[in-house]
Amino acid sequence: MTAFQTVKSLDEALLPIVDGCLLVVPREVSGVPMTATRALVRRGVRDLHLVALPTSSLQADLLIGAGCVATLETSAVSLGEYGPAPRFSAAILGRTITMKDATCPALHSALQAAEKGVPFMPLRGLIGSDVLKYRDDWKVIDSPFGNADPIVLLPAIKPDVALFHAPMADRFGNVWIGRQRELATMAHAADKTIATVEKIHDGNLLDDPILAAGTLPGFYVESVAVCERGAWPLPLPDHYSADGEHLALYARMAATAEGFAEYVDRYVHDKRAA
Amino acid sequence: MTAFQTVKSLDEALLPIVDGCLLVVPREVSGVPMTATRALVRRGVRDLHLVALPTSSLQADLLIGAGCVATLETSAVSLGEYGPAPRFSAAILGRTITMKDATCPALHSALQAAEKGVPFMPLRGLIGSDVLKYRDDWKVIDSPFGNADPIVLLPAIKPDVALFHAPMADRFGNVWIGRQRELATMAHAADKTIATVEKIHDGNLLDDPILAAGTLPGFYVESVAVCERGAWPLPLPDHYSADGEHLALYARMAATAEGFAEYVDRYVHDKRAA
Amino acid sequence: MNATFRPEELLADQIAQLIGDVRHVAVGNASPIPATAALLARERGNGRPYVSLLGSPKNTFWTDGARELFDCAGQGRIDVFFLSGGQIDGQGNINLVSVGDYDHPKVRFPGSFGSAHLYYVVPKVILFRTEHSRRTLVPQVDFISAPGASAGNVYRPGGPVALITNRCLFSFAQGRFTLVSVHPGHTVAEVVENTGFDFDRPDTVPETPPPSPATLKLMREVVAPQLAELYPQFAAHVFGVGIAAFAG
Amino acid sequence: MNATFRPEELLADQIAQLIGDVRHVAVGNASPIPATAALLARERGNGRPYVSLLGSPKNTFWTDGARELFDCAGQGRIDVFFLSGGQIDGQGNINLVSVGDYDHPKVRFPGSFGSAHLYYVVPKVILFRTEHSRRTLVPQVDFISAPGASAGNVYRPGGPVALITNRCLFSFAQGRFTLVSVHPGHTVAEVVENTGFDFDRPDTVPETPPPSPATLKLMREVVAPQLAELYPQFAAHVFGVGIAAFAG
Repeated sequence: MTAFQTVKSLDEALLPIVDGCLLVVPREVSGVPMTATRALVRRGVRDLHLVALPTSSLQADLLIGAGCVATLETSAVSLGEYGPAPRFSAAILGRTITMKDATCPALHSALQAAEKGVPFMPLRGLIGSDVLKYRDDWKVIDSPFGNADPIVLLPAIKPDVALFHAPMADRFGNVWIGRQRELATMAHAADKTIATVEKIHDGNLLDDPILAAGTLPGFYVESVAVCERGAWPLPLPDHYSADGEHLALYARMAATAEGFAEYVDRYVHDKRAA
Repeated sequence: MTAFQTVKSLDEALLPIVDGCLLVVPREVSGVPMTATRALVRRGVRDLHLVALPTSSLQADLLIGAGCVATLETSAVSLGEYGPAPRFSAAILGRTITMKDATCPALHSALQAAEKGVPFMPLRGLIGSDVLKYRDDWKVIDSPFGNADPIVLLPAIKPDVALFHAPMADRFGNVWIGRQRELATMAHAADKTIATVEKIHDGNLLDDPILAAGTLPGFYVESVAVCERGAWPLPLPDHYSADGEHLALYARMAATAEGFAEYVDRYVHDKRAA
Repeated sequence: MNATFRPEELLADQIAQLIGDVRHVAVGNASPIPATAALLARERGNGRPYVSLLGSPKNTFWTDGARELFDCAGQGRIDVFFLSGGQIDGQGNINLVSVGDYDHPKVRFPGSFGSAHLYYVVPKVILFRTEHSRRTLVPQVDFISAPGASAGNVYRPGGPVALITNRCLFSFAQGRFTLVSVHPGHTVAEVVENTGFDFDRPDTVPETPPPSPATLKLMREVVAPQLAELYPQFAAHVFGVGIAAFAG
Repeated sequence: MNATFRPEELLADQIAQLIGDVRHVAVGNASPIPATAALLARERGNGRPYVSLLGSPKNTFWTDGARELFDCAGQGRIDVFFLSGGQIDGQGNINLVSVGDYDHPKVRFPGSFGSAHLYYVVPKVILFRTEHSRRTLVPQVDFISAPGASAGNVYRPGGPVALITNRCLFSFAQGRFTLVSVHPGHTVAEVVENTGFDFDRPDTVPETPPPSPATLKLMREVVAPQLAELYPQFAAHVFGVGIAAFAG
């Protein structure tokens, strides 16, 4: 098999993420591509429709604060034990982004609908909630099975690009994702997939059945870029923990617009820190 | 964590497969529990509603020939290069079983519906086919998204028991399934899961992230029984190939009812062969 | 410290009793007291219930990605879960989204997380809010992340069974809260004063019973070290247990 | 053997041309001639298209279980697939189930496999049947595993584009087959005689062109050894290649 030119420089790998595109990213503990996120902020991407599957923390807050996001679709944004996500909260209160509030399994199902090539997926729950009330794009039907009870249908989410960080990839574009199988669903659902990885694995990940079991095939992968500690200051499962000190620093600085600008200057634009 | 008594003798492990139960088994190349199947024939289980996900070969043919099956739900039964499945064909022509013809992705989706706890899943295709025409349990609605085009809804299949063969398990009931992820879906969908395995892995499969990526958690597993070469004469992926000579022998013997009875005597009831 | 106990220990003991004899308890992120209760129940049950602590690799079995928790709940395989709310009202509705008009909010919370699914399908949802005030326990939430009850034709095998706060324990049934007991050091009058919704109560409201010495011993000596992996600050603060205390 | 060629080589060459310039060709089980064609196309295209040969671990990338093939097709990521039928009719309907009344069949085939989905969603489905007779190519199939065409409001990005047999090649469009060419050694009259359905044909029907020497060389020397992993008997029979011939 020919090795396609999948492994690229980070900036080149990120080119498919154009202004206005529908970008899906994983939750805060599943391999968040923070180095790539900082590169996107530096490049000044605009008007993203950001889907965080199913929640986000620093990544969404940073992109929102830097003015990269037009629409956010997710179930929650929070810095967890470091407090609320300050730029997210400010953007909601200031009405500078469009918010599509969801609930976690709704986003998983909507991505799985795209993965399966069906226009929608049903989901239990939601009936009688204001989450449903404010989602004009979600429909309710009476289930044709059972007692004709109401059930919500969620339209498929088909991202232009899926972007995540993973432990390793090979030169064929195969990416080892381990137990974070929602990353495979994201890739299946998206038109293009970009992965940043800690390192390049020699050989073909699909050749070893044990490794293959945790591998997203390169067939789905547009670009791979190597970013050591590419999730920092967020964790990479089984590899490194969150940098709590830095997250606390972010929470403090991002509490004001001025502090956030200073944070971006120092930790995003200064290449030494990126 | 306490190690529950998950590892049992084969006959004890198979006890939940009672007469009349809804049993789901995997396709011919995903780890078919043939040693377990022969044990079920010896025990004389009756009236199974057998779902083969999404197709079957020797396993369904043997169970049908031995009179264990009342209803078969699958997309195809065939011995592949060894020809048609003779006992399946005879049962259909003789009308001794109820056949629910399906198409492969319909069965995958119906099991995924049960996995997600939703009453149905939509599927593209099927409209205008006789597969759909003969399935009173499948419904067609006009999709509330897009142009109100018709789409099939498949009711969830919730098996009483999922039964399969895998390379290894540990004493906590965790089963390594590798890339055969439909086995996880079967287990998630089923009330109880029974796995036969080639061997017991020392330690906990979930402790190693590389192994964990291919592991079905013991949380879903009722029983594990060790059956070396437990898929024989069918293959176990990455472990052994099909025994073509034996399958050809089966195809020849099972071509007649008498020959099939002799096959069962020799290869099922004779414990040396089982 | 054996003769007395901390408020967190009282709450964890009460929650462990609410959990009851079930197969599987799952605890969301940032929930150290429910996590303590779940681990306590597991110790008492000799490994039953299964306990899943989100965020703890040692205490979660998921291998099918972030969706598995919700699929598992949808399958009916999660018996107990815990939810909180920026606001909780007397009908058991919870609000994790915002205060004020949704389109012009005055306060924004993180979001609904999985509540709009889990609240419906998990048989025993235990509501948990350590700030018991008229700000948090309101007559009517401003945004329903998930409702306390549903119409008869709605698929709803799950829902709230109790609400525990820093002041008291309520049970929940037929769309209303009932005061079950008031924690030591608090009073019924204080509960009424600080609760924004109506609730039922018996003529005599008992005091929440203290954890037994055996329970305290189990919590402090067996549960606390397990907790420290995920909640080191909490374990140190409440139980005086640090990572160093049981490393190696 | 370079001046002549085997019928299988002619068919594989024709199929390779039908495949065209696409990203991904998938080949089902027990389809050695389509597999030969797909591998030939891949060699010519320097690695494009991706070729998935079901049943060949070396030539499939699936890691999400048996459903991934169908999900992949549903995503629009399979451009070409191959289907056959116990019966195929003039409307492009295929029957993989039974002959006679469905409830009282005279002959039973294995079943529809994934056809009732793949036939609808894969843009180019190439029908393939080496037995060209009035028994297999019928006016109307007894059971529609998957229809050749669908009503306008049915989601149908895919469907049949051609039917290749041991005697000839048909194209398929607007719900009808058109005879494109007749293989060397066969005649139009013979095709008419052995086809149970009506089809269109030009006044002059060309002969199917033979594979070029370069194509034959590529098939025999590069493709055949790759094929032998999955189809050892076919590779030995058609190309004289055995596992031993290229082991080590």
